[in-house]
Amino acid sequence: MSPELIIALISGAALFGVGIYGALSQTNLVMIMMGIELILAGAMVNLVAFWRYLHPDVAAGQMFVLIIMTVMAIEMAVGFAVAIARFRAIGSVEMEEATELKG
Amino acid sequence: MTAQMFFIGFFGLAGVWFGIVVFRTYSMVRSALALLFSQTALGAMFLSMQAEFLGVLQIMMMATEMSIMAIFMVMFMMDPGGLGEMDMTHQKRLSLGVGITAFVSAVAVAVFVDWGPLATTAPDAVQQTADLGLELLGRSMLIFETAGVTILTAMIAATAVAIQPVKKASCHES
Amino acid sequence: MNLIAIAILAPLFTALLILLLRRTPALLALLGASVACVASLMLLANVANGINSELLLPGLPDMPLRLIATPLTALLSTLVSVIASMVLVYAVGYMQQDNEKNRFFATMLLFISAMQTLVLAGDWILLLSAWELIGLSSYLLIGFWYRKPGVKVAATRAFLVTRSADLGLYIAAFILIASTGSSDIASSLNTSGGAAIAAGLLLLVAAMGKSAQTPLHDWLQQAMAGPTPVSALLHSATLVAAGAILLIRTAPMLPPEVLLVIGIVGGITTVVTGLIALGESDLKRMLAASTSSQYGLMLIAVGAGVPMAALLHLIAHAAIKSSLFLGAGVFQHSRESTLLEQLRGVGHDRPKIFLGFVLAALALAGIPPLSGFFSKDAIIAASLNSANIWILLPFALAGTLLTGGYMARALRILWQKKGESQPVNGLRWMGAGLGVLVTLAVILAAFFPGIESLLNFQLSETSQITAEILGLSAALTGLALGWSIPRQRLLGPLLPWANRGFAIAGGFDNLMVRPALAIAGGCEKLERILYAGVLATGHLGLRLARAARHNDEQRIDAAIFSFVRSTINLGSKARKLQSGLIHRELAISTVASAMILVFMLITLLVY
Amino acid sequence: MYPIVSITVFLPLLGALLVLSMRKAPPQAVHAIGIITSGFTLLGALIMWFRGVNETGFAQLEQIDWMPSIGAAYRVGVDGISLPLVLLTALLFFVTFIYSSKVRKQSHAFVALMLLLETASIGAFTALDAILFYVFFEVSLVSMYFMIAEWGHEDRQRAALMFFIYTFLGSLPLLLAILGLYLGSDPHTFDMRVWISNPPLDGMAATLALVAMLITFAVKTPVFPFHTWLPAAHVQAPAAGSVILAGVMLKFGTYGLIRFALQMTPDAFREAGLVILGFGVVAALYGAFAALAQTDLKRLVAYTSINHMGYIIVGVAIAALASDPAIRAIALDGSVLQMISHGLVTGALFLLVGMLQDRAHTREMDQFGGLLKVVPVLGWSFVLAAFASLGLPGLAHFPAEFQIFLATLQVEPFAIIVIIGIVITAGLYLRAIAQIFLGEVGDKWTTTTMADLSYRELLALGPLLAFTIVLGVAPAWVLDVIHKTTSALQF
Amino acid sequence: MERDLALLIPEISILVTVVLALIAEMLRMPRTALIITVAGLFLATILTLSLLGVDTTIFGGTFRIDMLSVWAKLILLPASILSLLLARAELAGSDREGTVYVLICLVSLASILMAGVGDSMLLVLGILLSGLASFALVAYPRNDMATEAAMKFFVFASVATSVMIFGLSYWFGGTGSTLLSELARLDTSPVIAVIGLMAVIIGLGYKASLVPFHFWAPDAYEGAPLSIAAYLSVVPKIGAILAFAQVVRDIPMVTAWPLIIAVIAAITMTYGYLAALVQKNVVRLLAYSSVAQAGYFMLGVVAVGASTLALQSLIVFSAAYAAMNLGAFAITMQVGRSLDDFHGVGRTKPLLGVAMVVFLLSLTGIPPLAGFVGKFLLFGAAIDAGFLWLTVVAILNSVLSLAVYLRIMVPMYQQQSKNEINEVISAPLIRLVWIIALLFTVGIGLSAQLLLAQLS
Repeated sequence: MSPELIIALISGAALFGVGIYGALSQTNLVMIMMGIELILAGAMVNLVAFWRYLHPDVAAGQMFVLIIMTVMAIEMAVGFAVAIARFRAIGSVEMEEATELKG
Repeated sequence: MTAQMFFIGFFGLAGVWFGIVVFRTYSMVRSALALLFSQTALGAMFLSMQAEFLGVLQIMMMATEMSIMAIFMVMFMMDPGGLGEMDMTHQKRLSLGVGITAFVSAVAVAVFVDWGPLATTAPDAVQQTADLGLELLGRSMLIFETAGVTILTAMIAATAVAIQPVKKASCHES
Repeated sequence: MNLIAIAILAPLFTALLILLLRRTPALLALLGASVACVASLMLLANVANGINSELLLPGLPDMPLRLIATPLTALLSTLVSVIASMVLVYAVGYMQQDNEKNRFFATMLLFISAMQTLVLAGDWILLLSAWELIGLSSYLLIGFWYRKPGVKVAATRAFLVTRSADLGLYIAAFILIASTGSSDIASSLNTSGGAAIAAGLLLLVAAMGKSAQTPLHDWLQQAMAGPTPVSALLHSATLVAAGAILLIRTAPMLPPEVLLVIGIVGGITTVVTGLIALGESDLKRMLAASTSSQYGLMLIAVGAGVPMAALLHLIAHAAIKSSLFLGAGVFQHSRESTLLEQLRGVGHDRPKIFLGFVLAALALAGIPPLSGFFSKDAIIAASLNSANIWILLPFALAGTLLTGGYMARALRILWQKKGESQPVNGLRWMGAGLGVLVTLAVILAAFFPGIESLLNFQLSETSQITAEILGLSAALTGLALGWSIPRQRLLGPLLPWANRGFAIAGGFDNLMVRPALAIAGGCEKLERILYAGVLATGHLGLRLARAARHNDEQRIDAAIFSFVRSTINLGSKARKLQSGLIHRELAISTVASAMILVFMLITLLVY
Repeated sequence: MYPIVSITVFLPLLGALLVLSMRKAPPQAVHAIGIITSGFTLLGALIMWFRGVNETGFAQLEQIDWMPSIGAAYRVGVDGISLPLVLLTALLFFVTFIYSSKVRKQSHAFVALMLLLETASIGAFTALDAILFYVFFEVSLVSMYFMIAEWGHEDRQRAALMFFIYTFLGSLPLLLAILGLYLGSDPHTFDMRVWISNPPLDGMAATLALVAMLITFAVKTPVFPFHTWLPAAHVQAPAAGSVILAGVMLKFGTYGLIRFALQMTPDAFREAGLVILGFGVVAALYGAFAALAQTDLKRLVAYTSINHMGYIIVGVAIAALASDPAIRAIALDGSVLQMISHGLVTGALFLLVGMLQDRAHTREMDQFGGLLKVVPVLGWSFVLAAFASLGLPGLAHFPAEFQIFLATLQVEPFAIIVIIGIVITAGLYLRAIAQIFLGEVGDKWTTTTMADLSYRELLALGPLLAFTIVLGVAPAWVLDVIHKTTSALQF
Repeated sequence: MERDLALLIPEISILVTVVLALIAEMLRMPRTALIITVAGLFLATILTLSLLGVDTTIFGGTFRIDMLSVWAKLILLPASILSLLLARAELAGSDREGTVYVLICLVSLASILMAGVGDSMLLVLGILLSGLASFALVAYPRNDMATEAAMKFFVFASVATSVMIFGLSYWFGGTGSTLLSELARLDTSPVIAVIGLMAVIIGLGYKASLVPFHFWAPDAYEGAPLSIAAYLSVVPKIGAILAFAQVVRDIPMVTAWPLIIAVIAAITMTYGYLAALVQKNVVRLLAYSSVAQAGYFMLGVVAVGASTLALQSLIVFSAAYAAMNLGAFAITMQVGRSLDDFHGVGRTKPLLGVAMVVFLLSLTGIPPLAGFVGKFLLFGAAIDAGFLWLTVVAILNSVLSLAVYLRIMVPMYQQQSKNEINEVISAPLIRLVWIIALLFTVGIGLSAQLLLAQLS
């Protein structure tokens, strides 16, 4: 039982934790997006590790990573778009100021 | 304690560390850069895990992506330099708790689950890429296509959202 | 065409005819009644020649309705129809002024046909139906002048008391049907044992209700609110008679215990109501009380195990009491009142009528050779021969004595002193009806042997003489006392009590009405509580609704609100979760999913 | 052999569509359509009546596949228990249409709704498929809700809501029970005939299903203490609504009690028999006493409904407890006949109350007095109906109650105390008559001229009273039909 | 490969439609775009009919063509067409109107992909794709509320998606494949299965707006144009729920997944109706009601594999739900967003009133309407699968739901009509939509067999 996998997974877990923290704690849309990026990064690390140490012959693993990269990019793009729209609307992307809809 | 293990550990640590830095600075630009480094470190980590293709791709993509982000900050955010040192966080304690719990449980899974025998050797880079290509155009073609459609959608959506509304205004609400 | 059917349907159809044509009611009524009369006489003739007929009608599944013509039933039906027709003849005159003759005669005819059904009924269901129907028609008749004060109470009271007593008949019928498996009366007469006792007592209850036996006697006096012919019919041959008839018909199955009870009830009644009659200050009410008393005597006879004696007295009493009432009716018309005070000396103005009245009175008191004498005498003889002589005989004698007493008193008051009366129109009709009935009252005794042979029954000759002596002496003493001594002296302390009708425990009111109303009140309260409880929500809604009646929406919201009063708070709580602060909501989701994960892992371990 | 049952069921629906289609038509025309349609429906019911029922099982079956893959089908048919109810329903709707032909408020909607209600009611009685039954059951609920909410009196919205929520709540357990029976039956089917011929559930499951069904039908019947919606609904409902509600919809409860509870979970029912009997007795007596305490005439009639329906419960419970089939038949005959007579008599009474209210604009009894003089026909009709309702022989209720009590005494003698009810009802009706019709004419009515019954009202009232008498004098013609089925029942 | 593509005809035709519509939009021809999209989706529906009865997988199990996915197409595409019409009615004349149609088509595409998902990657992409387009749709008016709604939606969605991806990565680790059909291997290592399942619950839970992942839904619906809200409450939701059915199908029983889903279902129903009970705004009310309805759907999901009724019930209820929910929203569009707007509508517009009542009663589950048949089957399935308690909860909730819907129904039939119906938006299309919806709501109720016959 060699530790590489474990190490990789742990770092993936760490990224995940950090990402969650960021997504929950940040008040700013863009910062939240960064947290999301980190979560996804954690997922990538996991996948690469799994691919490398468990199923090196299954290309689907790499495929998945590829997909995740796409997802990251896309999330970014749309996220920014939303941010811009929001910014145009009220001049800020602070979460705290988005309280019109509730109840 | 092989070199591989060391590199993995190192880059992993680096990635995580920069990841943490992202949320410890008051300056968005700095956060963006920190994120960039973190992602790059991960790319390096992939490389050290013999996933050449993915590693390189990661580094390239993230580099571009993060620079875009930085520019975006400068364009839109108030006080991108974080000179005001204003705190941009809330419910910190709870978030911290959640984050740590997530981390711990993930680690627990990583450690306690029996992952079975480890594969020692990975196919070499060429082989990998070939496999990946076959995968892409074979079984996963639909997925690949869907990804493409998704990107298309992202473009449409992004433009639709981001574009300045013409002031003849939509009739809804008003 | 079956005679039984005619006897019943003739009056019914004429009643309908009257309601349809709405003219010449009196004529039609007489017609119908006489047809019925003829029919029942022919029935009597048939059975006399030993031809018993029976009529089966479809009723409940496996329980056909049957009408039978046996000597007994035929005899009774004859009695009913004869008396009824005479009363109708009288009524033609009596009701001349009334402008609702149609209703009156129609109801009378309905009454008659119901009574015919009752006496001719051969199975319990039909008997029960007829039993209730005469209740109905008497209700309608007593309430005939429904606009006069007090009438509605009287009518309601009459129906209610009898109806409550009828429960006895219901249950008795159920028991008998259940025990014999058939609704045929004849076949249920040979039941015995517990069923017989239970049924017998229940029948007694029913009879007490109808025949106004103590303690259910006070409705009868109130029933005087109706027109006089009605009273005449009620008291002589129909409603009140029904009770006695029931017992006479079921006598064969009654075990000794029950007989004893019947005897005692009858005895008590005859004395109590006799005293009431003595204390009465209103002629018709007095007659009413006397009716109860006489039926008490009949019950004594039944109790003594000689139902035939009761039957004879029933027949005699029918003729006598109807003539008395009819006479009273005339007096009433001539003085516009029935109070004895007002009627003083009315006998002088209406000598013929008064003569009839006197004859009837003496007959009732039991003076030979009038019919009453023989029937009473039969009863006393029966009580002499019975096992419980020491219980029954004193009652019988007391009853006779009292009868003499109050009749004498009445006669005296009616004769003394002169007063002036106004002319009465329709007197001819009244006189006709009355005349026939009085004659009957006088000569009826002549038929008794015929009746006895018809029912092939022999009144025991033993102690005949003693009975006659006892009865006669009792009657004479009664007359003497009643004539000579005013009631205050006679009754002394009893008087006020008697005037209150010996309302045992407040009578019907306290026994039945008040408890029922109390329970009803209780239910109503419970109802409120239920509303408060089961639909507390609903009520809250109502209150909120009242608060916001001006605004329908709020009002409905209030109703809804009340419907989910408890859940709504949850609702708003749920709403609070929806803070609109995305990070908080995210946090909730994350924590929740963490909990879910834990839950899943636990189930995993359990698995 | 044309499908007369289905025709009878859906004829009113067609009428409703017709009415809705011609929005411009004047009210008179609309009402005419209503009357004619219901008239033809009545005709159909009569044809059904003359086609009669079988010795065993159901007659005049009509079946079309609906959802064969889940064993649900459109199945209708009648037996001795449902056929009289169908006839009653058709008759009641017919007279109701005649009576309410004066309604001018949104007459289109009114007639359409009534016709829909008629389809639902007849459908519920003829349905032989559980889903179909439930469908009709609920539809009737909804249409009645709108009936009350739209054409009711002062506080109608709330009353309607009460009614709807209460009965809807009540109807959900039935759904559970139906599902249970469905899953219990093998092969899965919603065919009620199958469920009846060999009950799918037993043991605990059966008991649970029974309890569920009992809740539903107890609310519907209604049985104390689930009855509280009834007075509210009745007081607020329009006369037509009350007639249908009391005359037809209450019967769903008792009909369901026999058809579902008794026939589909017989053993469980027998075990619970005493409890149900108890409920019946309490309901009957409670209803009578509560009615005695009322001052509002309509409430009074409503409560007597509870009393009469209580007798039915008693009868059914007795039928379940009875071991001797003959007695069981007697009890069931009584119960079913009681449904019919209650429909006729209470229908008539509610009509009369409605007429009275139209004239006097009040229902408080002490406000009246001596009206017999003012409106003799109305008065005498009321007297007749009232005496029928208090179970006078020769009128509709007597044979029914007689049989119920007879069976009761033989099976559970103690339960005979319900018979007290007939005295109480006698008392309260006599009091009502005395207060309203006897005595001196209340000065309030001497001044205001009060018209006696119009021809329309007579036409509406006549049939009911006539049938009341016919049924009382010669119950045989109905009882034979009922008896044919009840005597063949074995469970 | 050709076979696989042949089986993908509907999806491909939608894609083509999208492209064409996009071109039309670029040429500033919104009406054409509308026509193209409507025609295209219709064509796709027709093409799907040829797939009825096919039960296979394509691209090595990536995508499943089975009863569920085929019927998903047959239900979702017409629903999308109706939504397009609604959108037209509401947004006609606004700038870049055509994009809306394009995005709607894309969301529909994503939804039907989800409904046939056979591979976790496809799942991810499906959710993402429908999400992206949805943000744009919600943000379309780009005013304060809309952008806020979009932003919340976005944050919630992307967090949920990322977490799901992270969890799914473990499935790959466990099975060495991204195929769902391989999940059976996990019965030896249930922990991984559970983590993955959790991930799926989060990801799909947010799409199907199950409690506790529903928070975005009411805000998004309220902020978005009504037509979009109607669309989002129907098409992506049903897609996600069917995806749920596709996924849990393969999860090994060791994880006792039915239990947890049952719990979530119970919570969802109750919470949804409780929250709906206190809403003053009809849109939010309907939003919460659709949350609760998702809970009802879960009854079918729970029974997947355990009961033959499960899939049938899911499909029937999907159809029913699509019809009645769209109908209800359409009428809300015509009447107004506030409860007060509904005052006396039943009197001023009888037919509309009847229609609304039918929709609401159907949502409550009153026979003989579509909602009843659907719920009835769902209950049957749940009981069959041994979840009696869940069924009881569901039935109790129907009572609650009655209260909720009565809050709209009752004022409709009250005396005074507070304000006239706002005729601002062009009514005819909306009327057309709710009339069609009405026909389906009643039709499915009466002739459910037409569906069931195909399904059994």
